[in-house]
Amino acid sequence: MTTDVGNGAAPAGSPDKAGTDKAGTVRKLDRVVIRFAGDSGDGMQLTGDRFTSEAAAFGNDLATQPNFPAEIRAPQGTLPGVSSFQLHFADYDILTPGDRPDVLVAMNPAALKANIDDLPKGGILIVNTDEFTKRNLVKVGYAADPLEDNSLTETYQVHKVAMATLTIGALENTGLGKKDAERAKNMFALGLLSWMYHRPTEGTERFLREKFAKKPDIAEANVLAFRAGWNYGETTESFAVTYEVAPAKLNQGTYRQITGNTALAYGIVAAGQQSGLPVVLGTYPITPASDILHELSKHKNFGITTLQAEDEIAGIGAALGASYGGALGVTSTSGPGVALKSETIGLAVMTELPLIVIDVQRGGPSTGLPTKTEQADLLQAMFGRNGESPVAIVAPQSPADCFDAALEAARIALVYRTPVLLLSDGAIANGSEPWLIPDVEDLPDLSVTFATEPNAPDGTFWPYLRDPETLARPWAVPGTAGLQHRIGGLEKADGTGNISYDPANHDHMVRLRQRKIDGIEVPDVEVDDPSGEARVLVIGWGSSYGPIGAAARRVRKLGMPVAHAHLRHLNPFPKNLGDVISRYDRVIVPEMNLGQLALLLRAKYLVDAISYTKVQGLPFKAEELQDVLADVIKGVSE
Amino acid sequence: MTTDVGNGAAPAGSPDKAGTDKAGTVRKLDRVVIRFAGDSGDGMQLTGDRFTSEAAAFGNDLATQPNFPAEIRAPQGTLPGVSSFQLHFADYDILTPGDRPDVLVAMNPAALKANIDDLPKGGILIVNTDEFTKRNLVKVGYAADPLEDNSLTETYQVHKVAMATLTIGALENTGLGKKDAERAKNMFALGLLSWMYHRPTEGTERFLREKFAKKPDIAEANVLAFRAGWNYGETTESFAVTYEVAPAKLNQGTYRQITGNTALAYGIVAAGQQSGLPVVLGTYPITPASDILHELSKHKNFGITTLQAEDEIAGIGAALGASYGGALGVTSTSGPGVALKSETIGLAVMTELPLIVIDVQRGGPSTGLPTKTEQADLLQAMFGRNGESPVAIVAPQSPADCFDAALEAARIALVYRTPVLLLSDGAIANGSEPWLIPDVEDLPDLSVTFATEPNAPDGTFWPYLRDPETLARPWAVPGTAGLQHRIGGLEKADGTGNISYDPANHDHMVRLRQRKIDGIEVPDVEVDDPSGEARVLVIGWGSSYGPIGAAARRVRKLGMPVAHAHLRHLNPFPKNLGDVISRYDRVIVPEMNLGQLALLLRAKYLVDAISYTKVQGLPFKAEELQDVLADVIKGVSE
Amino acid sequence: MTATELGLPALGGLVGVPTADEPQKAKDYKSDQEVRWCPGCGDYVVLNAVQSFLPTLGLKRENIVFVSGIGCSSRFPYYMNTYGMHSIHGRAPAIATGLAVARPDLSVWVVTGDGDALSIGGNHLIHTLRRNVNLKILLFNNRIYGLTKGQYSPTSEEGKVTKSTPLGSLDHPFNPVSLALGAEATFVGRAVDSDRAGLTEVLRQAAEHRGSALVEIYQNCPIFNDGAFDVLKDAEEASRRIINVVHGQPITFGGGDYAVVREGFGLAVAKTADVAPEDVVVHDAEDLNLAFALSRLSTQDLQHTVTGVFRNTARTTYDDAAREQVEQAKAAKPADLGALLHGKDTWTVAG
Amino acid sequence: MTATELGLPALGGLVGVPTADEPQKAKDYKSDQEVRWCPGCGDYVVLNAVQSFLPTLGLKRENIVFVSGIGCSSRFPYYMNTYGMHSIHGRAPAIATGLAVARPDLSVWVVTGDGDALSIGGNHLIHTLRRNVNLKILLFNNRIYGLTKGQYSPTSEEGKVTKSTPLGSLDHPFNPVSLALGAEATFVGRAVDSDRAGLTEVLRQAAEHRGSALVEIYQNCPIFNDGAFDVLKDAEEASRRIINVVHGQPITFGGGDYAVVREGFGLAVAKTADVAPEDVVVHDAEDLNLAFALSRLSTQDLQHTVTGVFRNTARTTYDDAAREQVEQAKAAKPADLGALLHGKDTWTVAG
Ligand SMILES: Cc1ncc(C[n+]2csc(CCOP(=O)(O)OP(=O)(O)O)c2C)c(N)n1
Ligand SMILES: Cc1ncc(C[n+]2csc(CCOP(=O)(O)OP(=O)(O)O)c2C)c(N)n1
Ligand code: SF4
Ligand code: SF4
Ligand SMILES: [Mg+2]
Ligand SMILES: [Mg+2]
Repeated sequence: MTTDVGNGAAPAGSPDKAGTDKAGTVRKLDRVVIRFAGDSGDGMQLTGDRFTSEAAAFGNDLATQPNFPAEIRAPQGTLPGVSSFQLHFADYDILTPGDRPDVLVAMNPAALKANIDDLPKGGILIVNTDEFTKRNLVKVGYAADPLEDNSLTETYQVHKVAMATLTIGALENTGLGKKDAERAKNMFALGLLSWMYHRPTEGTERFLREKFAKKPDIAEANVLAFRAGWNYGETTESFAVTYEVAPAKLNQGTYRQITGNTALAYGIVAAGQQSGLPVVLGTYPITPASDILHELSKHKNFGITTLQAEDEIAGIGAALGASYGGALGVTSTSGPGVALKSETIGLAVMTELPLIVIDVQRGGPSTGLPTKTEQADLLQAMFGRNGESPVAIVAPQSPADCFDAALEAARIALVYRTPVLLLSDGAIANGSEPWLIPDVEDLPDLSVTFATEPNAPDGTFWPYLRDPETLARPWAVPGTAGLQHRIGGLEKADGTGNISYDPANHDHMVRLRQRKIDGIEVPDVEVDDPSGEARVLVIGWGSSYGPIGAAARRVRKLGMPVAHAHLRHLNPFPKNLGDVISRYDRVIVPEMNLGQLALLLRAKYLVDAISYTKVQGLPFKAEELQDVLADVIKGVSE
Repeated sequence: MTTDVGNGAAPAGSPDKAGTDKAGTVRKLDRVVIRFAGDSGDGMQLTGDRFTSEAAAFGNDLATQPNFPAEIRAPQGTLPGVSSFQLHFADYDILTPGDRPDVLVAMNPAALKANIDDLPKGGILIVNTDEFTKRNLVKVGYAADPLEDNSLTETYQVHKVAMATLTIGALENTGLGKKDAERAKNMFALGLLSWMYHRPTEGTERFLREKFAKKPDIAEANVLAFRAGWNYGETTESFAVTYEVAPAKLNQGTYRQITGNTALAYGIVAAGQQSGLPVVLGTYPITPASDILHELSKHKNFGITTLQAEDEIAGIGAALGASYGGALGVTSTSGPGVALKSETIGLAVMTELPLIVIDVQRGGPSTGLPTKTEQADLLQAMFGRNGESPVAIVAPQSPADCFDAALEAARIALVYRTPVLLLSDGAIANGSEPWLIPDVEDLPDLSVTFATEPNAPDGTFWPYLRDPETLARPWAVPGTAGLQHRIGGLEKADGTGNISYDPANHDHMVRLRQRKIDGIEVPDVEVDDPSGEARVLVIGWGSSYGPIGAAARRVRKLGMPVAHAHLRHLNPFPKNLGDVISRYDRVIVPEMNLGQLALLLRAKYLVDAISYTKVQGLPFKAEELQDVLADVIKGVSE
Repeated sequence: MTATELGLPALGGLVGVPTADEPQKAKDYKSDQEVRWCPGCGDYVVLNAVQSFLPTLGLKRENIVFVSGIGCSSRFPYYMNTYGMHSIHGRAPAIATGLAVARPDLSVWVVTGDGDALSIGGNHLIHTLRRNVNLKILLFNNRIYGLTKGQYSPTSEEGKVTKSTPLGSLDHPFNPVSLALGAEATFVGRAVDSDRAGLTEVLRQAAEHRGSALVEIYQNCPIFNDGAFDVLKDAEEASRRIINVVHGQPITFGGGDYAVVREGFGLAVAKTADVAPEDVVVHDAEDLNLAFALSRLSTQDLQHTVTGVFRNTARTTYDDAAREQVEQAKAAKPADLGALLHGKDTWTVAG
Repeated sequence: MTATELGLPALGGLVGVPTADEPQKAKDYKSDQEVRWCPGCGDYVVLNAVQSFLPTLGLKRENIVFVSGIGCSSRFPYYMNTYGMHSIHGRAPAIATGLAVARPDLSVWVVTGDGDALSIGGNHLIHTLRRNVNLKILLFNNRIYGLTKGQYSPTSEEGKVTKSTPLGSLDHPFNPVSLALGAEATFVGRAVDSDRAGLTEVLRQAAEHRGSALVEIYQNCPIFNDGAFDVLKDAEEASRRIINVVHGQPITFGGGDYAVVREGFGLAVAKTADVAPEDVVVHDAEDLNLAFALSRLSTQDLQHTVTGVFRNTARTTYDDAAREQVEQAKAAKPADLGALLHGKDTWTVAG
């Protein structure tokens, strides 16, 4: 379970398992990272998805990372048009989609150029030679054909395959035109890779037949191409070695593959079911959050209404209005949308209504890098509103974890009658991993009680008379006789909820709202320190869980103990966090921003936390964090 | 100059100057605080303003604080309808409008009820008895007439004056109807107070004649009422003592009275003149910022365009568009408006254009307390945008200082091509004080140079090729031949400014934008520690300058040294701030929020700063801060 | 399936809202909060009219909600003994949309001002109208920003001198009725604050209409724009200026002395005596082009002011359609959470 | 003083913008940036049309600015060798307003999409139109959100199945022309991407118009809404559907076979042979009611689609008036900063 010692430079995964290594033989690997790269029209996402499904069905643990071009359809064959899909599968539990590919499949010169630098020395490179025309080479700035000189073969194990030609050949008798036939070349690539890694094939064939059920000839063509790829591997001599990655010893249960956005949407569906409330999603499309809307709009049968509003402000307004009416109001967006929603979040803070605000973070500032990932909205979530306007903040740590994080956000919103900012990001939104599907019976009970009776000493209803424990105010929904009341954005008198300009009341309410959020019950943070001897603590939050966890494993393997604490709750912090921090000589906080969590930790705990930051629109690599951690640990021991 | 030892409880100012104290005699005071309070229709603001002008003309130093009702016209005679004006005048330089009144003028029962708790024991209370009818008393919840029992006379020096009756009497022969005549009763009050404090009268008479130039009978009536008040003091026996407050020894020069919003507007006008640029204010009305729009709209002759847009987003959009065109773009708002503008501020960060964003802070969160003051938008200004989106932040410390702060904001915006957040607040926006009018010749030169030539090695124009010192990019305005370029919200390649999805470039640019802001040259913070022996440092920002400064004087008078540093620059901090902080045993940060500056200081300097906070919608009182500082100082010496 | 196919256009505006067991009085609708408008403010009369009108609907008070933005007029909800939200500037239609979608059993009213609805909130307003959300929107048009103490608004006349426009405003104003009609509104009416009967009639039709009903109410602000509508309040002037339209009736006014006739593609006013009876335009609230022409007959200077219901036409409401989609989805497929979580492609790891 | 009194309505749209010394070619307007729309995207044809059209204006290129929001269409400025800003979603009209007010010597163009202009940016659009800011607004209407990969937009047809509406959309769409007319637009035109001549003609009139000119361009998105306007591109279908209007000309189409006639307060289509020549409506771009009726003749299902210039009328522009106020103020009172700072009430403390 703790064998994730990557040495990215080793060809085709780390050969640290028994296995013969000669021509025609099978080599056993513990893990492999494959990257499919091609033009956005080449179907790389589908290809990757299918390989992933097969790996999952086979029982490997895995994690994936798609990489879309920023343009919808950049001109064919250009660098901006390259689309890729990376998957990491292993015989043990892994944490990331892998730093670098062991195998790169490049469908055209652009894909080669854009990805080759990531392939470590000795890695396997499979190229579709058909696209290496002069025109295509020029398009991406290759003066000469890189397949012609020795530059590549000296560094990598290069396999040149005329995939298009071979696919067209295989489909000759189907009656399909050349152009249509050629389109199936991604299935050829998939077949070849499936052969190389001893993957099962039935699933893919079934899938293709279902997908193209309405166009049986296309279905058949794809199946044929897939088989042709497989057979090409089997019959040609070029591939001397094939590889096996055994199933992982995962926890018992039923699994599925899931992306972060889907898991998050399911979490919202589950929150609706577990609370017994209808869900109203008021939202406006924005990358990389739109898929949450797309997914939820498919599940109206769960009492979910999805409202695509005229803008972000209307989206959150509708969600808040629905919450006022007794529904679970949810809004989803990315950073620029949060900026627009901030005034309404403030209104939700003042009216103390449940509300879930999903921010799938992307590269900023401004429009920034819309298709890339970042964690730079934490301080916006904390402070991005006028006045003292505290909200709860929750962050998922991996694609599958989005499900639990959404349920947790719903719990806090419903129990404490507060907006909750749920900070996902582009990496986990689009990334996927196996998910141990929970038993519905084990999901938390989120049922709520609406106010039905007057609650005040004078026999009237006071909308701001609080639960002494949670400090939540009663949720009295319109339609409840006798509880008519008015709420709004002006300061409220404690208890009655009437408008109050009283100075002392304002001070009291400002502190009360803060205390309510500070008092939210959140689980203690757990520290992962297998040896118990760590003197360095690494603290992370959100999607960096994978790379930090993997890096921690690596340095431990090298004999350097390190403790890892990962925060799901950014506001309030877990109660034990101060204690935890004080137990270590050094605290390091890696973030995909300029040190936002570090700032909060420094301010709150006066700890001289080291902030390690990278803001490249890309997840951390385990490798780089390994070095960073090792340096800090060495610094402490010296 | 350092005699501000208030003992709020002393009647009619502190009698610590020579002066006889017996019937019919004149007592010399060093300072007095008067509060006029009445119904919003009673003209209290005008009354206060006039007294202020006379005090100013007389040569006192002074500071004022109006207090408006939240409603436009709350029902007459009600508590929410009370309007008041407090002014503090002295024979030395003072820092605040005063904690509590020495004299309270109450024009009706509501004004009495709303203000009496602020009058210290022994204070002078002057009441207009005519309004103490049963109906009016009931309206504000007085069971019995407080003027009838002894409750007031036991505690205060009460003067009951039938001001309305006396005014009507005085105007009997003017032909004015009773209702119109009665309206002049505020001038009666002014006359009485002017007599009590030996104020000159000509100015007020001249003022009234000018103000009502078109209605000479009304002018005359007001003058008569004013004189009647004066004569009432002179001829009745009730006022045994009158008071004198000598002129203050202020710095040489010409002074005027000015409110913060006016000074800020003038600062913007001056910035336009000193930079030679047209100014475009794109804005949307909101309390308490609207007066900046009102003021600037009067000064189009300075090349100022004021554009009242459809909302805050359009307002800042227009300002940014104008900046792009080579004007000085300015937008003005309060906290909720900043929330709405945040996305566009992000665009300004990315496009690196000069922009001044004025936030006249008010009570929050949400609509909050719109007419009250607060300093709770600092963290919103710092962090209220998606992504890493640094901006400069500047704050004025007093009404008159708004002028300099606006010029400073303009300097930074123009030199560094960046949005600057200018954080004023309700207290200084509406408060006023004497302003030593600067010589226009001494104002800073803010002239800018637009790009006119290609700048890149390849002979083309690169809009993101920076000045190596300021890191500012060239400002190439449309209309400049040969410099056509495109900017926008997507990440830019360093130098060329072309869209770039390159990971390393993004990281580089994120840090570069941060470095540009961090590198802004700002003056070192000065520390006020007359004895040089302080071990405690109090750090403030914005409008708390007055009360903190006054409190510091007080504790020093009590023999306790304390150092005061007040920050004009909140981002970046002055370079010497860390050093300054490290010289003291204890740092205390009083703020009208829950500790926002304290959080930044703690995070940056890891100093265990004590955060003293009050969020009542009211400025600090020097008195309370005196106690707070004294406690901390004692704690350190123990 | 289109929204229209989802049906329901024949429903009344209040179907689904529970009715009260006992008759109600105006005072039942008065909350315990002190009314805090300036003396003489037109908002008082509108408040009274609404409080007198609502009992006639016979709905349960607790099933009525007033949602407002920010502005003097937006304080309205505080004074109603119903549910209410005084939200933020311009956003009431958005918030009310979410509420209306979530709760078919509520009668949801939006109260807004000319600044709130047409300046900052213009986009939400026009989208609400095109969606035809079942909301009644009372737009208090005093042609000024009252709460912020007197800046010009998007309905102020050109050249208006206000605090923010000492040299006169430059913007050409909106005609709220034209704007609403251009934005696909299914119901648009107008009334003058002082005309209780006219206002009540428009409110009645608005309440009965299923869908968005925009009611523009000319409202006097005695403090910052006093007398803006005085010419409509002087009986004699009003008779020459106010053109009250009633569906199916010939459009005459001034005690029948004047009539509205066609002129080109628009409308003009004529002496009834001078025109043939068949040339007098008969109002048809279903006819959008006529409604638009009527909206242009009303001029900003109040030379002529059309009141009554300009347009009243049936179209499926967004909220009905949205609920119908949910109901159909529920009927088509049970809400099996376990099945959803499992999806199609799972694998099992044995213990 | 009203804006109208400030004058200037007789100026052409480009007066004040410096003209080029040399004749220009389309390629002068092509920037060095690679065009990155999907193959076959309608945006290409519009780009080409604009690049071919602009040289005919003979303006200095550096005095032309393209401001856009966010969307596929909003990438337009990158491809123009002029000044440009690719701003944020929906806000281009606001930003362009500030620019136009500040700079009378620029020709400012806004490029926007149906989502950018009508969804998030709806409010800025209608306010820009009522103010009549001298901007040319090109609204690329593909009836879909392209950049975010295929959600329905405010112009999508009811019931549309998209990524965000798997059961069909529920919103009744805007008719952008009706909306603009209801918002007091002084110039509204429409063209189809593929019709270069028609588009160019509308652009020409828009450029000449002093004030806001909204040009709706039906644009095909082959990826997410392919063929949305195909019926207008098939020559035969088009002849039955496209009604191109020209000011002062009788409105006929289909090679003269069909004509537009009055029907009630609106318009209808008839066989030309069946109607008297004097019954054929003559287009008058000054007539708002006619323009509105024409906008309703165009139906969402493209049964009939009016193209050309619906409305073109003169009204003082906001930016001219704003500058005029500044100029008048300057002329009336020198900019004496010292005097301003001193004000009326000063006192002097001697040294
Ligand atoms: C975001 C925001 N911007 C501005 C304001 C200030 N504001 C409050 S009400 C108002 C306009 C009020 O005008 P209108 O809607 O016509 O209402 P009235 O007061 O005239 O009834 C403005 C600008 C605010 N409260 N919030
Ligand atoms: C504040 C904000 N919200 C949402 C988005 C995401 N977004 C970008 S473009 C777009 C809609 C594009 O549609 P349209 O304007 O029709 O342009 P098209 O791509 O079809 O040309 C959306 C929703 C964004 N960039 N910013
Ligand atoms: S300011 Fe005008 S609109 Fe507002 S309450 Fe007063 S009178 Fe009414
Ligand atoms: S998605 Fe559609 S609109 Fe966008 S570039 Fe592609 S074809 Fe054009
Ligand atoms: Mg108004
Ligand atoms: Mg579109």
